Amino acid sequence: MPEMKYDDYLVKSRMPLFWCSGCGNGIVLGAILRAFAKLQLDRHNTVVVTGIGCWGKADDYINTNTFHGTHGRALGFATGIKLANPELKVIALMGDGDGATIGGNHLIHAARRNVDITAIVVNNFNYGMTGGQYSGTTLEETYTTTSQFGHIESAFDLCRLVEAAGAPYVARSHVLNVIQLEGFITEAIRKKGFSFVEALSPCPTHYGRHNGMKTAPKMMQWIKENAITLKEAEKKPQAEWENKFVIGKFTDKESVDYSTRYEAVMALAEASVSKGVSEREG
Amino acid sequence: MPEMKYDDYLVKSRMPLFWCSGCGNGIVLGAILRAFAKLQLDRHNTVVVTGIGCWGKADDYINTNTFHGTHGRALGFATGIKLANPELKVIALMGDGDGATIGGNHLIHAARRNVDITAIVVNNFNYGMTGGQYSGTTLEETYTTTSQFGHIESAFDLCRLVEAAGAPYVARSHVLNVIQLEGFITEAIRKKGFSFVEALSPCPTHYGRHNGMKTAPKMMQWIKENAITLKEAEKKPQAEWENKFVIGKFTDKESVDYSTRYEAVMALAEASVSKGVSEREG
Amino acid sequence: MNRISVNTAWCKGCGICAAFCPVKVFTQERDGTPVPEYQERCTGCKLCVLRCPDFAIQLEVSGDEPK
Amino acid sequence: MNRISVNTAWCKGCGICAAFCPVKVFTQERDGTPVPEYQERCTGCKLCVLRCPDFAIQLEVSGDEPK
Amino acid sequence: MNPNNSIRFIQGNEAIAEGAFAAGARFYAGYPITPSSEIAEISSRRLPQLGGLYIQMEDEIGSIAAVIGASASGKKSYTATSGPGFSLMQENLGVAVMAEIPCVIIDIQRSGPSTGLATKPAQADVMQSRWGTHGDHGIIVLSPSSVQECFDLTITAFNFSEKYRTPVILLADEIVGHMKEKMIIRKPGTYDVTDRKQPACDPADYKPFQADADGIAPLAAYGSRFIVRLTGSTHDETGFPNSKPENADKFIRHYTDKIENNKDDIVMTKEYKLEDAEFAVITFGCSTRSALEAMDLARGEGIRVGVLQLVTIWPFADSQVRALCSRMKAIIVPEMNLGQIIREVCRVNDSGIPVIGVNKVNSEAITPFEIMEQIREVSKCRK
Amino acid sequence: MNPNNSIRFIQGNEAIAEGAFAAGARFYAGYPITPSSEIAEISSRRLPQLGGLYIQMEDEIGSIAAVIGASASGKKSYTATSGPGFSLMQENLGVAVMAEIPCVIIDIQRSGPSTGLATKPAQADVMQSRWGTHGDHGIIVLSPSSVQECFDLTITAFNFSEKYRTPVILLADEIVGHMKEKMIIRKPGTYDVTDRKQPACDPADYKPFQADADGIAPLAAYGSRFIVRLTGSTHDETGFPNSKPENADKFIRHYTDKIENNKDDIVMTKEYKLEDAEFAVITFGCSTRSALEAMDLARGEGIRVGVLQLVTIWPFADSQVRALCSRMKAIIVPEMNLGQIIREVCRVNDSGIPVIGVNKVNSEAITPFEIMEQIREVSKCRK
Amino acid sequence: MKDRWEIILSGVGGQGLILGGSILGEAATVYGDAKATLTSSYGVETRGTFTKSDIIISKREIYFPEVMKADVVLALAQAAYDRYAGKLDPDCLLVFDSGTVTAAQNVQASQYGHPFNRLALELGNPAIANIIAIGTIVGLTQAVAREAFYQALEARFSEKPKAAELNRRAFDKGLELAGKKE
Amino acid sequence: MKDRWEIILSGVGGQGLILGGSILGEAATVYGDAKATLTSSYGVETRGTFTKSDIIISKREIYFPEVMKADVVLALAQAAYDRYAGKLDPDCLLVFDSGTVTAAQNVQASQYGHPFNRLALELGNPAIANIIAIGTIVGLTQAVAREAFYQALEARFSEKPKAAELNRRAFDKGLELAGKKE
Ligand SMILES: Cc1ncc(C[n+]2csc(CCOP(=O)(O)OP(=O)(O)O)c2C)c(N)n1
Ligand SMILES: Cc1ncc(C[n+]2csc(CCOP(=O)(O)OP(=O)(O)O)c2C)c(N)n1
Ligand code: SF4
Ligand code: SF4
Ligand code: SF4
Ligand code: SF4
Ligand code: SF4
Ligand code: SF4
Ligand SMILES: [Mg+2]
Ligand SMILES: [Mg+2]
Repeated sequence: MPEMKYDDYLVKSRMPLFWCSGCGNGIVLGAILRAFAKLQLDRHNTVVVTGIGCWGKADDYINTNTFHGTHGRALGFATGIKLANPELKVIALMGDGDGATIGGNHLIHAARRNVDITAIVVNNFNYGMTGGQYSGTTLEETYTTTSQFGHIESAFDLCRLVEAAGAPYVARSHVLNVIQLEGFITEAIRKKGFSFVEALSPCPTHYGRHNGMKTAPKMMQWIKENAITLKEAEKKPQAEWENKFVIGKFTDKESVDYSTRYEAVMALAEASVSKGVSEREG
Repeated sequence: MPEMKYDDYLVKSRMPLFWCSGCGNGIVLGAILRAFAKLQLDRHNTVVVTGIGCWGKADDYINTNTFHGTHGRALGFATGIKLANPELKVIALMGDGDGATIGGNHLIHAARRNVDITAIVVNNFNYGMTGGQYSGTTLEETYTTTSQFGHIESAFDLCRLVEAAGAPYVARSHVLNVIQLEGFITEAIRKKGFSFVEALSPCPTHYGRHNGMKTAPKMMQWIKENAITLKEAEKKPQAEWENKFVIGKFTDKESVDYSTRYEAVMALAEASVSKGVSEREG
Repeated sequence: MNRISVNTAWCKGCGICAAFCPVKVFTQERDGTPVPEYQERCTGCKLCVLRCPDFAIQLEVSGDEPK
Repeated sequence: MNRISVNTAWCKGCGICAAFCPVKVFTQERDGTPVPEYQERCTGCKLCVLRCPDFAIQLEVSGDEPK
Repeated sequence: MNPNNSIRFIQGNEAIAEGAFAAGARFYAGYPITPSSEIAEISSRRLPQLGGLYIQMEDEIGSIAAVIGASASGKKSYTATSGPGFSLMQENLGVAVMAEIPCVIIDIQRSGPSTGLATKPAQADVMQSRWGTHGDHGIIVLSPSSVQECFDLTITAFNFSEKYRTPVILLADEIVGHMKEKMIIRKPGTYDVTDRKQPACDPADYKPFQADADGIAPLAAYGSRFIVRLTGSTHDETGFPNSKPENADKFIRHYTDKIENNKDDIVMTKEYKLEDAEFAVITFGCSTRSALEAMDLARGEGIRVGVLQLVTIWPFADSQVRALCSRMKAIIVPEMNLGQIIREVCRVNDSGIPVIGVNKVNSEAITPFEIMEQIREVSKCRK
Repeated sequence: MNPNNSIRFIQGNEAIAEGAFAAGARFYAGYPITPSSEIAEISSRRLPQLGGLYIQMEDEIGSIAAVIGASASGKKSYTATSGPGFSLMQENLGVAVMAEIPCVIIDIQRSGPSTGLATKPAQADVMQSRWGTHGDHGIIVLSPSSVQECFDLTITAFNFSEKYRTPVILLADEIVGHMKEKMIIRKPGTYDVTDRKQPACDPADYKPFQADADGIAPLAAYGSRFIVRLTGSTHDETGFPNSKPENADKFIRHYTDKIENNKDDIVMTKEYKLEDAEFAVITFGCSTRSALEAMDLARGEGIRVGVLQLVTIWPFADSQVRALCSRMKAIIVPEMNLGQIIREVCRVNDSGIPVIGVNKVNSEAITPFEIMEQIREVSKCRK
Repeated sequence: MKDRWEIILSGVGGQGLILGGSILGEAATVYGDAKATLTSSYGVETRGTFTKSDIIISKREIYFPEVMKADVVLALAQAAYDRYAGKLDPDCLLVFDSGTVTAAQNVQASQYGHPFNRLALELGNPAIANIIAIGTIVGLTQAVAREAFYQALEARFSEKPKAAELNRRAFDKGLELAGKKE
Repeated sequence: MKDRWEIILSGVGGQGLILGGSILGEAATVYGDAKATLTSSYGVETRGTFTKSDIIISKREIYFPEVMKADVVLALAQAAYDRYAGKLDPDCLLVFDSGTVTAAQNVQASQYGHPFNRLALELGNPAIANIIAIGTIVGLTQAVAREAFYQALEARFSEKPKAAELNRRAFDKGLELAGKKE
């Protein structure tokens, strides 16, 4: 295979991107494609699975195999894709609404099962595609088209949640830190087992506009100013960072992935065949 | 109102209970009814919402208001019930399949939103009602009717998950520790905000039978032997308890519940009326 | 002496009361039905009552009001 | 000197490149299109390339192979 | 204040929200989806102003669950969605049927199946709205063709829902939902508002599924003097489970019968120039507008065409359509789908007259000309 | 070894699982539900023995998603459920339609709606199986009436699914699913197994939705030499989104046409004693057994009755039923629901003969006597 | 010989009636040349409560798989006996557990009461009462050939020779009882 | 006077055409005594790409809400102009932005080109090009009464007097242009 450069994975014929001016999605897309190039992924053995949302349209620009299913269900499809052919590299791209609001259950169960999938959630704090309503990661007291008097719910700390669900690799960065982000994504794809990367990203069109940050640079600046590294956070009392975006790698542990464990099942099952199948009562 | 004794909440006409001999559900039911009596809940202002499963049939024996909906959705119904009338005490009873497998997303989102509901999950490590298949809390390497070669998935640590999702009250006990369990349930119901109690409980008919514990006492003994208190666990290195059932109260913190927060929305909304409604573009 | 009675219409003979009574008050019949054979040992701890999954045990602690 | 070129067919004038260039190489036109006005300052850090959400910036670092 | 303040130029979606407020709805739980999201957004602003509650749930399953729960707590409740979300709601729609809980579900149809074309119109959820949830049941489905009907039929939807203790579906489409049009926001008092029947009995005697002579059981709210047991499992009058065959038979039939037996009240149609017509167009929703335009075009050419608009889609207007078939030379059924309502027309077409569909699924409205073409065709054959 | 080893006395559910294995299915994702769980349990034991994979997902939504995904990776895949789970699968069923991904969904019908009576039979998901997901689409639904048909039709379901690149539903019921009966496990080689068409073109030219002359596009698997783009959004041949009206029109029609145009192949019926019959019973699934017994009873009384069993329920056997109506004096349609198939019979009954339903929803099987009663009734009137 | 037998096996949950019916069905179909169907009333609420299976064995095609007119009823519990005893025709055989069931007076069917449960205990395992009873039914009806039943038992317990032997003895015991009207 | 006007407002996303159409509709219905409908082509893919609204103003009932035969077409961008210019009847008015659109030769419709965008900038805000253009359309057609349009503007910007004033000036500017064929 000739060496792949990052833009060899890009569907140039569909450029310019569909996303709004300043939308962070393109930055995350770039980071992913560079990670693909770094890992020299074979397009034929790679499947990008997306949900529905602005970020969910990322597959339109990636020329590997793709699956674009329903809102919230990317990890369901991805699980089938991966387990039916464990040789595949499967990357699921989901929005915060997609991956963590409607799709929250698939997220925690995929993490628990440790299926070898890389989940990349672009958290832009709202439903971009449908016009900027609040999602499970919308911050308290901020404004969206459906929290016009200020949002009263707490936002998920997605990394903490996915970690608690059992994922062996969990990291968070933001699009301004694009080099770090690319690094996390590369590690995550390399990781055998369920890996999760959250990318904080601007949606200037909706979340930004409703919260006094009409431009992408403003919203990126805001993310940066409210971020703290995991290392720094660990040194300080919780009260000083609990309302900040903690940036860093939360987990990176060893854990045998689902497909590998299933090999044991197959071995035992095969052994049982010779013993004969005893009928069970329904 | 005359003083209510625990069995004043019991639907005696439907006894004996539908559950199998030795099923732990009855013990949890008793603990709940005693907690009701301790708190002298008004039957008319109390709504018990159940899912579908063996434990989901608990409402058949409780003479408060009840709602018995669909598998996994108890917290969805409960959220509507509570928010439409914040005066109600709403208690959701769910199995591990019901509340944490199919219903996992509603669980974490209800916890995040901090709706004032008490969720009591009876974790018997499998789907009792449908004949003992594995659930999201089935332990690795154990046997069920659908993991006949040994289960290869990790089980959720439900308390850790719900805590990570933001719940202000989280506790776990087991049916042998019935007094502690009753105490947690009482505290949880009293708590304003989302409270979560997990009760580890035997399903001798299925999980027990498939794992060499045909009788309830055996399975209860097994739970006990594999349990460690939170206090003890905190003193020891993680490796020593991470495969044990940690028993205790994980969280009990202050956090304003959803209905109270919504009052602020209503106040702002009312104020905005006087200013006139400006039309928005669709 | 505390008086223990078992509602056999509700009891399912699971053996929990017998297995976990701290002072082994119960024996069991063939079908599991508990018999408070050694009632005199009973400390009145009520654990059997609380743990019976079928609301089948009544305990009258001597001196107590019947509950 | 490093050579910066902007693909105006892809650029949407978001201003990210300009706002975050560490050495303020860019000015912007009225519609946001970036102009590498002070190309001579460019350190070749490539952050603008990496952060451009629209794959619109090409950078030729002097001495480097064109990428 | 503007003296004309009750005249508005607004979107169908906005009129639906206004209709809900006017009907007394005070609880919305939903999950945004194009092309229905405006209903959510308006509700999120207006409900708290009215003392009501807006909540976005984690998905459509939770949304309809919360709507059902809130209704059980006594609040008139609703949600709005489109195809993908409507599909997700199907299981819990069955709970509302089985536990007989009033609520209104608004489906703003878009081009599908699956994710399809989110911003484009269709009328392809007609059969789904009747049969989407498993098991036997009856359901009421109303379909507006104008912004005014969006307002009026939303009120009617709540009224039917409360009157018959049943979920009601307002089946609109992207065209009607997003179109702006002149309409009148009716003032309170100028339209009927129905509230669910409350029990009159002693609380000790209350059975939440014990029907009165009219076939409908009073529904007390949680928190009232009555103890209310509600369930989606097969139950008897008390709300306790009951698996006796005669009980299952009674209740399963009841869910259909309470609607079928009240067709006189529920089935609404509008007739246009049918008196002297030789050909009829049977239509509903946005296609009504194309049909009416085509009717005028045809009459301009001397072809006597009339239009029957199915305002109520389900239960189907069997007798009205059957009677119409017996009077017409041919019937044309335009639909933005591949033929759903036409199946029903054929079912009751005892007269064997030609029934011709004009089916368009390219995500664009059926034009009056397309209907006109068919009218010309049949009028030629039949002359 | 027992020489009769291919004769078994097993449950319908077990036969379905065996049929899946025989058809080459090697991936099951599901969520247990009565009365289908035996299919899951048997699959969990047998699939790993066959080198396949069994997984329980967190719900039915994830289950059908995983099934679709696995099929895209080239494995024949299936799931089994019942009403509540089938309702939850509706949204993603649309993905399988839209992305044209073969898979088999087994619905073992139980008494509903909603949670209903989990262990009791019904035949009330007939219309749902056709119309449950939003938007226009075609679908193939087969319904077994015996344990042997459970096995045989499961193989056929996979074959149709692969041949037409479409989801196929096996609509059984609790009676057939749980009944044990004598049946033959056919040996490999004695039945046809269809595998999806693979592209023959250069990988650079492959378009996953480019149909061949037969109307079906070859489907390469992920991981093959071909790049495969699959989507539930409106797309063109390449799998990229395309919102042009003519494209939407083309593909939406395609999903229905590829099934309607192949009705000759897909629609299967069985005829019993129809040659000399004056009255016909049209039936499907478990009710077929009651109908056949009633047929014999009736013939014992000298009434010439025949039976038409709809093996394929959808697409509906329009022409067969229409022709039958034109030959009979009356038709009887027994169903364990309040009248679903009968609507279709009426739709194509151009002859205007009486069509009478025998509808039972008390969760018990329709007895032969109940059908017999109606036969006697119509034979009286018509004599 | 009748060429169609409609048999009801009734009792309470846990008595192994479905298992017994299955073996009977296997004997008839896999090891005999008859057709057979077995249907059972399942119910979430049948744990320890009334349960029944209908087994039909016939030389001809079996359409409706539920018993329309019973030829044999087995009642292993009082609740089961009470449900059927009064409704049976004179040509029906009513086989019941005489140890746990109190027989009624005006029953038209021919009654065959044996203490199946006690006999099972005597044979060493209370769980084989079902097989003894089925042995009796087979003895009375010849609905399946003995040899076929032995084969079915053997196949089912192929990995558990002890259980096979026990069940075989139970079946023989039942055959022996057949004819002995108590 | 015509009693029915079918108007297409076209351009690219973000030009405020729906807003303009809405105000026109309000003027016709809330502040006039006509009927009106407004439909717009929405699309996920229309960010910054072609977009159009159909507005119909009529004294009679309006059934089909899409333009069947355009009386007026506004084209604020080249893509929009190109889509329509060739297809219009001679009695149609084609109003376009002469600053950004290059007019075609063989167009049958009466063309009215004005540099709306530039004029808007001159008035101080590029976002009001839509209102100037609509002013021109109103001036050319009298489809709604000026007074009604003023009222509609006022109501819409009731809380923003500055914006109201600006929009009013834009509208007046448009009226003024009407008739001046460039
Ligand atoms: C079942 C279903 N519900 C709702 C929608 C509508 N919908 C499409 S995208 C989206 C939200 C997108 O938000 P997010 O996932 O955060 O992605 P973003 O657009 O912000 O990148 C919604 C609600 C849908 N397509 N399907
Ligand atoms: C949508 C749906 N899927 C599946 C089922 C079948 N079902 C009923 S209860 C149950 C599992 C019960 O397990 P759990 O919640 O742990 O409760 P338990 O019976 O163990 O108390 C399942 C899968 C259902 N009723 N609805
Ligand atoms: S709406 Fe927000 S998330 Fe969507 S493309 Fe625009 S900026 Fe990005
Ligand atoms: S199956 Fe398990 S959970 Fe269900 S009642 Fe029996 S013991 Fe309890
Ligand atoms: S614990 Fe209760 S049910 Fe169990 S044996 Fe004792 S009394 Fe009986
Ligand atoms: S009260 Fe305590 S000591 Fe007495 S029998 Fe019960 S468990 Fe034993
Ligand atoms: S970051 Fe990219 S898109 Fe944005 S202004 Fe710069 S070159 Fe243009
Ligand atoms: S490479 Fe770095 S220094 Fe040069 S223009 Fe880009 S951001 Fe500025
Ligand atoms: Mg988002
Ligand atoms: Mg459980």
